[in-house]
Amino acid sequence: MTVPAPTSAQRAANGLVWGFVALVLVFLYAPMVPPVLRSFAGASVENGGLFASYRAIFDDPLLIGGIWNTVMIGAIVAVVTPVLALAIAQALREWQKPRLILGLVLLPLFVPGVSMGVAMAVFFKVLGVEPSLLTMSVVQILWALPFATLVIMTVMASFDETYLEAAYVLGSNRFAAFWKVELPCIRQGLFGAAAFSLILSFNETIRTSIVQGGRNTVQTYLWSQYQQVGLSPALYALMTLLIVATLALMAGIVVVTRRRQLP
Amino acid sequence: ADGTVTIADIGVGDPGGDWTKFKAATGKDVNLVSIGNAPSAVVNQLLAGGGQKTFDIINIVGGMQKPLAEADLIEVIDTSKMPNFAKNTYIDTYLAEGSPGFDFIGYDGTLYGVPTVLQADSFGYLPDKTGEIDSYGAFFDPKFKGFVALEDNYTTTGQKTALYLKANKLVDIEDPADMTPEELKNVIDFLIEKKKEGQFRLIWSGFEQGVNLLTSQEIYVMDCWEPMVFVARDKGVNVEYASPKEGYLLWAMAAYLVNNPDRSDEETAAAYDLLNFMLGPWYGAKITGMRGYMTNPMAAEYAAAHPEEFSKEEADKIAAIDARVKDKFAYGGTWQNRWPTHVEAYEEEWQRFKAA
Amino acid sequence: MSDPILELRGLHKRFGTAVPADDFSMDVDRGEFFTMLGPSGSGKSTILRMIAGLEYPDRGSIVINGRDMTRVPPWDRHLGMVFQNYAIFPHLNVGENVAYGLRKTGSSKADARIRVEELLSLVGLEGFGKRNIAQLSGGEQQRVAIARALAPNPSILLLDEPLSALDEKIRREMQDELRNIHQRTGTTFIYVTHDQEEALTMSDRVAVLNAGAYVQCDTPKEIFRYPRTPFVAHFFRGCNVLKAEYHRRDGKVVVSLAGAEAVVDPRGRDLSSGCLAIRGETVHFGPPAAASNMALNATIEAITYRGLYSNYHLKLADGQTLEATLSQRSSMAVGDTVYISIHADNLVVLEPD
Amino acid sequence: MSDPILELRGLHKRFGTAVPADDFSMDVDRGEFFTMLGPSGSGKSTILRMIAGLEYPDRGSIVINGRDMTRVPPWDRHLGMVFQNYAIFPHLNVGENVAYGLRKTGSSKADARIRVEELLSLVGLEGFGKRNIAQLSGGEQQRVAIARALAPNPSILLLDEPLSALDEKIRREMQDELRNIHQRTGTTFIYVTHDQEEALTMSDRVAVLNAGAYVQCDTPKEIFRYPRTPFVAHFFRGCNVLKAEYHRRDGKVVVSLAGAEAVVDPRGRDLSSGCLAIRGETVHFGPPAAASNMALNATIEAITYRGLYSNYHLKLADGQTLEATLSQRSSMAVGDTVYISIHADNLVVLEPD
Amino acid sequence: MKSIRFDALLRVLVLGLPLLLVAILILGPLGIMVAVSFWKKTGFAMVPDVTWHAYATFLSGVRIEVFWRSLWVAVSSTVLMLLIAYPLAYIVAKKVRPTLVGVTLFLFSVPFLVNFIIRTFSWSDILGRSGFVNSALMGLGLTDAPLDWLLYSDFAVYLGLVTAYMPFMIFPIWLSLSGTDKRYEQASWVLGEGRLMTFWRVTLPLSLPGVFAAAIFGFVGAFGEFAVSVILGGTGYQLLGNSIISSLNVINYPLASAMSTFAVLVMLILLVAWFFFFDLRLFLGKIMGRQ
Ligand SMILES: Nc1ncnc2c1ncn2[C@@H]1O[C@H](COP(=O)(O)OP(=O)(O)OP(=O)(O)O)[C@@H](O)[C@H]1O
Ligand SMILES: Nc1ncnc2c1ncn2[C@@H]1O[C@H](COP(=O)(O)OP(=O)(O)OP(=O)(O)O)[C@@H](O)[C@H]1O
Ligand SMILES: NCCCCNCCCN
Ligand SMILES: [Mg+2]
Ligand SMILES: [Mg+2]
Repeated sequence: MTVPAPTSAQRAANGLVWGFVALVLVFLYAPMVPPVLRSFAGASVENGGLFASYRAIFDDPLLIGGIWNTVMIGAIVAVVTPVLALAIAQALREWQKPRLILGLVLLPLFVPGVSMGVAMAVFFKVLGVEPSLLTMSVVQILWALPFATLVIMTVMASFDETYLEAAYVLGSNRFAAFWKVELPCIRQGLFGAAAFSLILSFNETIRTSIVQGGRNTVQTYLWSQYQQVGLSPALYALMTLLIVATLALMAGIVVVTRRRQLP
Repeated sequence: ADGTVTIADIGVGDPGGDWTKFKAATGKDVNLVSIGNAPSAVVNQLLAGGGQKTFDIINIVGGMQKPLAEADLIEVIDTSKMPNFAKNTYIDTYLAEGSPGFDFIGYDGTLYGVPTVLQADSFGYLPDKTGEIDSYGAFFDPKFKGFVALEDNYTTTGQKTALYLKANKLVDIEDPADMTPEELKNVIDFLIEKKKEGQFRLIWSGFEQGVNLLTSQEIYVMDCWEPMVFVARDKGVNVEYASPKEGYLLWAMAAYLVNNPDRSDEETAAAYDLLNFMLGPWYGAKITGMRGYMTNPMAAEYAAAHPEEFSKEEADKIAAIDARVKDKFAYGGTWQNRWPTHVEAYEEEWQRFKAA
Repeated sequence: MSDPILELRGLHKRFGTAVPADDFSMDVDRGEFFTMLGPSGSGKSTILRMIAGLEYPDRGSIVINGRDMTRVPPWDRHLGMVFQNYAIFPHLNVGENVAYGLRKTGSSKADARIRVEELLSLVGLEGFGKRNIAQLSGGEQQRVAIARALAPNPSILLLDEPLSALDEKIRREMQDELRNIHQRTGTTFIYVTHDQEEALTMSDRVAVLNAGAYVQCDTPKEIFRYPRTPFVAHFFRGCNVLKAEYHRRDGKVVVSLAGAEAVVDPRGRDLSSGCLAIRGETVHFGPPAAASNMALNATIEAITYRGLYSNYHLKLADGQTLEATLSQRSSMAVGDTVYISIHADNLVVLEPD
Repeated sequence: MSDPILELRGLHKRFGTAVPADDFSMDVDRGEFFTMLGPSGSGKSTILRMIAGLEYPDRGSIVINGRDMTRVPPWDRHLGMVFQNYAIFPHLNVGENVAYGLRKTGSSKADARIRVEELLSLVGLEGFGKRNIAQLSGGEQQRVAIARALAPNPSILLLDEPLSALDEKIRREMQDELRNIHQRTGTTFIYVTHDQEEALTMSDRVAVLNAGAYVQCDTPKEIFRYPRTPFVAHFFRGCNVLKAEYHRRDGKVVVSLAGAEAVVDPRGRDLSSGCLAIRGETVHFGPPAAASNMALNATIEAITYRGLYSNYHLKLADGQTLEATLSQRSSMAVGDTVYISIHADNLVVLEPD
Repeated sequence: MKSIRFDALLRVLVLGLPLLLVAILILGPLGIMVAVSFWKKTGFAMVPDVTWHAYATFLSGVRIEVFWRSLWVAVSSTVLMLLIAYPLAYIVAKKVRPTLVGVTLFLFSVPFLVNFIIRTFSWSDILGRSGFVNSALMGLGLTDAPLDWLLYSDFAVYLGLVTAYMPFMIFPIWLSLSGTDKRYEQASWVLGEGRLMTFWRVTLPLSLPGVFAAAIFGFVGAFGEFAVSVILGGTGYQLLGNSIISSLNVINYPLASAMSTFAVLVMLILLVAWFFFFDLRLFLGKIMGRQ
């Protein structure tokens, strides 16, 4: 519907709307500011210059190890979770048991984090699986799975199965039809699920710490440091890098889409 | 395994990731895993989380032998495999069998832990705001209402409160380190009453938070660990660590040998090598310098004698810390009891305090 | 000539309480344009989908080109299908859509490109290859769907109400186009529609379905002029179903309606329904041209103007209403009493439903 | 009688390059059944939406009941609207849907209940009040949409292709129903369709739209018999548009087609198009009944069977094709040469598009 | 040529195996948890048993209060988060240019890349007595003394919860708002209902599936939270997560399990209510095939 020329009341309402969005963003981004400041503050700066804390990231082998593990687990979780979620959503469609399957997948959300961690750990012990990157990943995948599944389902909710039938009749078997037709159509949902999974992985501490075995993640390391010896400026520097890199990436995306729109 | 000794540690035992000296001496690598110090974190890791198979050593605040040994999670220590053990005179001085300090490394007359850190805790305060303070009574002094923080820990805060109440004869307490459920209830009732009066700004947990509370001057009196005071001073805040007339709360960290039936003799030998290394002078000096706790008698001496490894400044700091902790031990106090007889009542009562 | 390319034998299919195919048997000849007509829910789509392999029958068999295909998955049947909503792949452009089925035929890239061009020109979309699907009008989308289905040279093309979403003008154009394509390619067409005119205009044979079974299957002319039951008769616009009585007299069948009588050809049909069908346009205003015609008096109750023709609602002596269709103008008016006659050949005996 | 309930004055609307309303003016009388007919994209829906207030015109004004409503939001216009896909609220049951608009009218709960029952019985859905929307057939949904729109007693009811999703049988039933409702309620109906038969059968007046403007606006009979331009003529099935020449002779207009001539009534129209419209059903086979008729020889090129009637494709002497419609059977066959005549009144002069 | 049976078998394997795997991975630990809740704790050992002891401890002590408080905090913060997330999702769905929608949604999730503990802890620098906000307020002369309730208070806990979980809720609400047909709103307008009533009677009810998914996201976050309460809660803010951790500190696995089992049960009841009151079809759309 075309909006007629805005009246002053409407202009005020618009201002209110965008003011609200801005306010929420301020609240969400405000906690980013102290870490950034801390990454540039402290004694080491006098010794090593403005970016001393950033260099210190590389001097801390525990942190470097943690970063590596975090990235590995993040990658595994971001790849495996959407795939599993996709299989589950497909199974739900195939077998038309939405309540049962959805209920099952949502269950891990309802178990308090520590308890899920302990229960998973005991379960692994019963199965004879030793703690490793694998156990950490599994725990995080189960945590991210409900989110990923809900996201994928919302996208699949608007994918018409007739497209698959058309592909079958044109000679594609189930796999080919899925690969060549459905997958390209629900790509967005998979990306969304992957993003959700990655974010959840990056924020998971308590479940992971119980099955971490001989490895740290940035989160478990940071939580332990926070409790016992304090956070090093290198950790604040790392967080600052993450924000800056992501915002830059996002700005890049905006510019690229803008440019693609122009012609 | 595979030539690497894995040690789970609460962060205090990490010499900045530098294990070159150990590697040079033994050819083994060290894999350090950061874990929490809360019993839940420790026990979950070992009991449920498969840590028994992963970790060779677990270095945490001592006093956990009872639950760990009874659940067969740790092994008896064979001191003969660690030449440095005998050289550590602090053990005999402060942690000898039969003395209350032994409860931090042994259980039922058996040695389970290697002491890695020793310390005596009281509380910190901002003299500019409060003037000189020499009693735990400051926690409950109406003058500081709303500017007091306690630690979220029933075996420290609970015990310090008990010390105060007993010393001032406010509550009948036989042993502040091991209270009966009735005594405990009285202590907690007292805390709850104070809490309701708005005496406490917060119950803190975590080193980072503690330091922040001091540097931001959010609170004036804080039940805390001495290294927090060091860090706050480094940041230019005038903080004192009190010498309370009721005495200090003494404690030690212990490195336990994790009971792993699958571990080979060779691996066990490597683990002992690491324990021995952690009893050694370089490691002790490093940890004292970095973390602010007393370690072993050779640390200060070693730092002073090795200017290529420790600057004069660092060596002085290490010596000062060592001397101060010894002073505090000399003044004395009570030993913290991490696993009191009625530990479940402690937990339940503490829940009551926090939920009140 | 009986060279069936498709034989359906006793197909049975149930979904819960719905039985969209109930012992359904049917042969379709090679090259035929075969149409299924029927009300909503009568099972047309289900039968088409069973032929395509998108549903499997509970019982019965499907033989294509002499081979039993009952349990063969759709991708191995080599049929073409045009879906009601086209189902053109939204992530591919026009050319890629048309080429989709060619991969399986093993054609080279160059061959495929030529074939796509050929098909696009067949459906009148030369040069549309690179177009995005979103840029097409409904009629264009439909043609893409047909080109895509024809590309792998299927022996049978299944079309499920392909024109129902189009407006009348494009629809008529597309009907012509489809007939053209049918003739040019020689492909067998199995067509589903609910539009009777479409069915009659385009088909070689029409089957009228009801509740999972066909009621009548005949040439368009036959089925239109001689519906077998009231159900079929009601299905075609302009057909009156009247209560009448049948007698046998001198070995002949005589029908009496509103006091008038005529000898009819029962076409071997069961007379028990007591129903007679008369198409509106066969009603002749004026005296009977021959004695064998049925002649009646009637009153004009209403005249509805329908553009191409007008409908005269005639009240008969027994109170029944007969709707007569007249495309020419006339001076008759509501209230007039008219004399009408119907040729005996247009008095159609109906069997019970 | 000129009591316009709705006046559209110079409406103009553009979306990017599309101009769905281009200086559009139109009056609709109180109680009228007014229909807009036109090809896809001609702006029918946009004009309806502007009347409803769902779009605002770039220029021009909309006067409803004598009040300028151009910039009034939809909720203050007191119109009813039936959307193409019904847009029945899926979270409400049938009764709640119908009652939706009654809150604003301030009716009490009891009154509302009575009104809902009344409307449901008006649309033939007594007792459906508690039904879930998902349990309704297409035709039932459509009736709910109408009942909902009528509930607050709107002075104007807008209907955007309300029947296009229905199959032919239900559709015809619904057409009757709509006409009934129109007569019983006296509400002004503004109706959009692309079905010419629907437009002709139901309306008091029909406007044929092209590219945001109407080409002709007349009674159904008038527009059907005397289309103004080739565009309108092509829009109605069965209308032939032929090249012809016009001369003036003795103050009269004479048209000549394939060598034959006749005096025609130009109806005040511009003769420059050189186009003549002849409806197929007005072609009379046989000698002219009057001298003023146009008489021609022609060859039957093809006969298409269309059920209700057959189309005879007649080739004229000048090579043009004329399609004649005949509903009665005849013995003529392809290849026959026939003598045809057309009454002068059925020779329609067309203006240029 | 592949037989139909082979195809069906393959399908069962490809779709069934992941589902089976997930089912085992979820139900296995959960089963253990439920079983342990009935065990007996004797000293440091736990003995398989069928006793309600842990439940009795839980239900008769201070912990059940903590549970209800947790539930209350979770419910109230979920409502609060919905009140923020819904308008945001609405704005993204209706007011943001389509090409910028992706970026806008992303903007709300960037903060999640920063560690949760650091993010939460940051509030003490901002809201403390000498923090940024109090300095600003006093600098501007709006207050004479620092506002104590900004930190270590209910306010701080809710703020922490909202910033931690609210952004997760925008996405599902946005999905369901952007998926509803505009014609429903237009139909309501034409029926005489203005923007506000149309929102209330049409837009809101139709977006409830997304709201419920969002509510689940926010609710489970707040309900299971342990760090926000510890870092920002002040004098011992106890949520269920804290209470469970605390029970593990004395190695009381049966008690921890009993609390968790109880929590799962309560949540399942809520889930069943969702399934019961809301047509899943509205949420699952074409996944449910033809009607
Ligand atoms: N997958 C299915 N699940 C349940 N019922 C079904 C399914 N497919 C079809 N039906 C039911 O079977 C019956 C026949 O459906 P079908 O689609 O074959 O009818 P149709 O003749 O094509 O109707 P239309 O003209 O409306 O397309 C209907 O009652 C329908 O509801
Ligand atoms: N919101 C819009 N944005 C852009 N273009 C539009 C919009 N609405 C309509 N149009 C364009 O305006 C023209 C007229 O559209 P409109 O929907 O009024 O046509 P219509 O006559 O109703 O057609 P149909 O019979 O297909 O419904 C079309 O070209 C259409 O693409
Ligand atoms: N600074 C890290 C070590 C742990 C703190 N100890 C607390 C007091 C004694 N339990
Ligand atoms: Mg169908
Ligand atoms: Mg339209």
